[in-house]
Amino acid sequence: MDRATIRKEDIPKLKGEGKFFAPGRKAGDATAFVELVEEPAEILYEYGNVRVPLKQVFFPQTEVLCEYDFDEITEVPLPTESIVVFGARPCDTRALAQLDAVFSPEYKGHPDPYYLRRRENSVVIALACSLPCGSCFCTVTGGGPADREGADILAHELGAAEPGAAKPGAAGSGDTLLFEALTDKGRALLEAHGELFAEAQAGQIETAQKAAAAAEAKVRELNDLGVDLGAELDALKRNMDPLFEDSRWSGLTDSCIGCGACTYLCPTCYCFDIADESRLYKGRRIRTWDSCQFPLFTRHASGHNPRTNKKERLRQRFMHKFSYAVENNEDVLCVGCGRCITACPVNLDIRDVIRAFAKGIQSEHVSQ
Amino acid sequence: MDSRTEEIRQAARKLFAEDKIDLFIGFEAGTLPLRSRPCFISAREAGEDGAVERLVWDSFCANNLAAYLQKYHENEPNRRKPREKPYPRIGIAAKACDLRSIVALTKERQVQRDSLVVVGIPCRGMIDRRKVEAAAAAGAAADSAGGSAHPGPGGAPVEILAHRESEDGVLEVTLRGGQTLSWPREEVLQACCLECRLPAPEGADVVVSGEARKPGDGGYARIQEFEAKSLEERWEYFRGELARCIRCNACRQACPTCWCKECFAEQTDLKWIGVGTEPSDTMFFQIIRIFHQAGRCVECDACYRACPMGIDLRLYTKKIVKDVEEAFGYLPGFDPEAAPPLTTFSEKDTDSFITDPDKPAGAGGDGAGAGPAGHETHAKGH
Amino acid sequence: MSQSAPQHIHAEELATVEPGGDWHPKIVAFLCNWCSYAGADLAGVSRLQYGPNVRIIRVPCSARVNPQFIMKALQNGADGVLVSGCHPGDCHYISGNLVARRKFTLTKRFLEFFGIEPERVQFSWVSASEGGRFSELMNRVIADVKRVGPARRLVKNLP
Amino acid sequence: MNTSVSERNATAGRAGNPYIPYPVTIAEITVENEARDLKTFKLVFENEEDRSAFAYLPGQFAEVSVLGTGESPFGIASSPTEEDYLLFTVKLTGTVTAELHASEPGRRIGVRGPLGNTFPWDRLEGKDIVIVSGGFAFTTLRSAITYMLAPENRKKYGNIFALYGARSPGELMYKKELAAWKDSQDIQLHLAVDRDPGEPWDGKVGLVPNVLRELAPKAANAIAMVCGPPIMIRFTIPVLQELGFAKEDIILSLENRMKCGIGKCGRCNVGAKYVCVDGPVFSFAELEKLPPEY
Repeated sequence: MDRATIRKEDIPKLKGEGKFFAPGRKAGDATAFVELVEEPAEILYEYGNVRVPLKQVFFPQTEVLCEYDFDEITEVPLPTESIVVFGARPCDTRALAQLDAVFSPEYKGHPDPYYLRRRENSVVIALACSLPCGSCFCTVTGGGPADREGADILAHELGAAEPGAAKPGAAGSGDTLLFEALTDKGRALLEAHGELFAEAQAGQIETAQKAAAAAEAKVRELNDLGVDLGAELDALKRNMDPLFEDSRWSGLTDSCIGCGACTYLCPTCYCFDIADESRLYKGRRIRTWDSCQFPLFTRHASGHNPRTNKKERLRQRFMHKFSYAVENNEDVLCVGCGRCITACPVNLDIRDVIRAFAKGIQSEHVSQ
Repeated sequence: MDSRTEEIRQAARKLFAEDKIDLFIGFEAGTLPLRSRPCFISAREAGEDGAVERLVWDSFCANNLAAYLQKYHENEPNRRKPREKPYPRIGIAAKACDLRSIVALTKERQVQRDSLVVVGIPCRGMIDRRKVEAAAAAGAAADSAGGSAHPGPGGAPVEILAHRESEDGVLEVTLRGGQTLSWPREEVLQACCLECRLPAPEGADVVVSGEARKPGDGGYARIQEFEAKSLEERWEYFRGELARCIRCNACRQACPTCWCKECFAEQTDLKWIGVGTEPSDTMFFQIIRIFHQAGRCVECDACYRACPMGIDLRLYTKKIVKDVEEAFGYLPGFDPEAAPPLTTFSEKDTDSFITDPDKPAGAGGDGAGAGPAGHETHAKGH
Repeated sequence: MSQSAPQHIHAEELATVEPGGDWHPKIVAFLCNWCSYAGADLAGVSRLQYGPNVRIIRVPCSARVNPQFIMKALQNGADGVLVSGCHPGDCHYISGNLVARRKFTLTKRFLEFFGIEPERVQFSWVSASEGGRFSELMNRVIADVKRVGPARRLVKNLP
Repeated sequence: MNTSVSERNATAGRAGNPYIPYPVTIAEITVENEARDLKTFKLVFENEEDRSAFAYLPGQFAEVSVLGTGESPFGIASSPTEEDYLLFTVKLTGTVTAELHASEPGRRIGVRGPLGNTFPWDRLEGKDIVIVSGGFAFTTLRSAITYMLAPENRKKYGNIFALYGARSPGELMYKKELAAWKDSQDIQLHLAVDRDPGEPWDGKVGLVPNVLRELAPKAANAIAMVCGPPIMIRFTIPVLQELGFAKEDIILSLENRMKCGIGKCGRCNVGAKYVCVDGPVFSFAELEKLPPEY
């Protein structure tokens, strides 16, 4: 069974023995902060995207690596619980695929056991995006509102509103979802819960495909940045490196205040710190999210800092995403979710950076 | 757009033409609705077509631009030789709160006032985009029979595609789906603007025309209300808000008067707090961060606006402002001569918080600060 | 529960301790070198009785005490913090304690505003000749802290 | 460029988890200089299987882990031919190094590694070796020299020339080894101090690049390995080029702030290269192509 339909009310029943994550509202936030929460009763269907990206589930902000008492280490057992994620937007699952690559043993020779263990025990159900927002540019980075990468199952809302429909009231009003299993793990989940699913009708599949195509057209219309990064990896590789010395960086980064909102809320940013915290001789070693935007990130103990100012740090963020990752990973480390744009206190916009360099990236391509 | 946009552009043009500044910091149109963003124009760029024309002034110029100045006017106490290059001369479009921050920074020698040309803007208040989003969500829900609005990015309840401000003070927004809603701007202004007691900049070098809004009452009543709550309630509010903190430091970075070169949170020789999200660490950070603003905070709410998680700590910034004013009669204003309250003292300062074993009342109750709650706990103890 | 409050303890465990029962709070006292520390010394030399719960940290002047010290003590599991210096006007450095007084006025009010019990963090003035006052002060603080029970807020949860 | 970590299938940490250090004990602490801010720590593995899992070659580094304080990366100063222990020479700089310097023999600490690439041992075979070093960056070169001078290895390499400079005679490390090498026919060791030391001194006087120019080792069929402070490197490379060394034949070792040491945490990158896995050893030709962020 590769394609099947399920009623929205049955979604919580997909929860296995372990944890279940779905978009929800975190209590007490007047500004509609949405997080993937463990409470399956209140799944949120109407959301542009959740504020905190999916990486949080597999790469939590704080992870205990080990505990110690004086000089005796106690390893913290690797996570064993199974995880089902429902309702991640395809941009977030695409980001997950990129994190998979970084944390895999093939990347630079070592595995990251914490992340990998959680991923092994997880089934990720993406929910195709029918409601792209003004800051969405997934199509520019090689993804799309119904992208399949990184997900085990791609779900479509049947009867969701056409993007930009005159009447917003219809958004997500359908109570049936179409599931497309993309991996063996996805198929296994469908089979394990066979009683919840009905066979998909050809009409339903067509509806889903139409909605996906319409959403994609919508994103392209909203954000045509003059370049298709995903399609031009070779050009990127050749043309980003010389941009390191480009004089425009300082202008593009003048307004940066040096916080880490963009990187912490980025679904693909994975840099971390390792620190000990203890009382007397007893404590734990943790790893936490860290940000290349902080001066301390690269400062040597001697005081020397390879990246002393915010221009260099911001350039690092963009070069990592659009150049270094392409070289190391064969992919752009950006999925176009737009979180860094909306989260930035000074509205520093990654799209401006892409637009500014689009010509330089593309020139070779165009001349061919 | 505010009619004063053109005046600001002219002021900038004139300053560049007369070679009085090397850089102008103002606002330009943002890339998102309900946003304008900081804009930097160098003397070199100013000659180019359309450079100065980027400058705008509207109800979304909320960022406190004073936060950028320290970088240019670095105070170098350990410098042995005199500075070779003079400090860059900077023109800055400043609301009253920006200017108050500039004054605070000047007093602490973080900004060279002589090298600044302040273009003061009598402030009509800035619009709170979170208020607008909430109002739009409510409006959309009430309007469309039975349906709900198209949600926005990052958890916003509604997606606003465009906004328009009329000269007579009405904000109109267009939602995805074509619906339009409008409010008198007074209804969607930031709380800090509604409560602002000093909306007119004093001591600016150039002042653009127009009346500032009527001064507000400072909003201390909100603090008194919170003080009246039980310790438990106050703690729960704090704990609840900070549960969302991701330690991105946006609050600190956006704050114009958080100028330490090395934040206590990042000192490594003596590690004050951990790097993770353990609640006591985030609490420690915020308590001390806000405490460090005693006598500096001008309640511009930059920290609140900057928070990507929507954590609301405005009560605490106001509390520290209120306590400083009540205890020491100091409000960070426009007077560059007024000594910051924690750099000085008076022999008449209060001793009311002191535990005096010779007096029976005892135990820590500083009635002035804790309000009834302090006594309440005390009573509970018996 | 042992004689002294445990160094690392979870909030739930603490809640099981009966306030005012067998539990002995741990109190950190920052004492200025010139007055309060000498006062504590005099209390000892005079064999005045006060609770054994106090860990004294000597500082050159009460103005040396940064609110971060107080926060750090609470984070590390102190049930109470006392800061004491010379009486106003008697500062060895002329005005250190007067500057400190402003800082402490705000600290005291601010911490209470967050929801930290007023008994937890206290400030006082004790001179070098006031051994009796010091022992009374300590007993007062210990009694206050015992009344509000073990610290839970701001204590860092560590293994 | 060299033997990559993955090829040799290193596990880096206990139980296959690269973040968990192997337990080791400080067996001996040697103060290396007059300023007493350089100490060499001799570490002994507690478990035999850890010792054999920790298979390394000169040029690599490891994360030394002091529980409660943290971890710091240090170049391995011992050679794999010294089978029973690891050596790390540590300069007193930050919190971890302070804790190490305050330690006594017998303290149990941790080590994660071996990490990073090695000196290009395949390429070095059959070549003359020119070693240029200044200050305490000599550590991994001590490892390299010890490795090459081991009887089973010596015949693989041609002439070995080593120049090692420091501010003053008291700042030269590894006094015992230096004395042995001075008497050895297998290596031409030259020592230098920056200024006239005002005490009996039979070595050279002058800055390392100048002494190197004066000694002028032959570049033909030779590879140079250079470790030292950035300022020394900057002035040494032109001298080597004058002497005829090609950019590919000048081998350098970088350091950057590190946390994980296994290419994940993202902070030690220089362009697309990570010092912790793609380095720390780079040729000058490789470095020239990278942005100057180190």
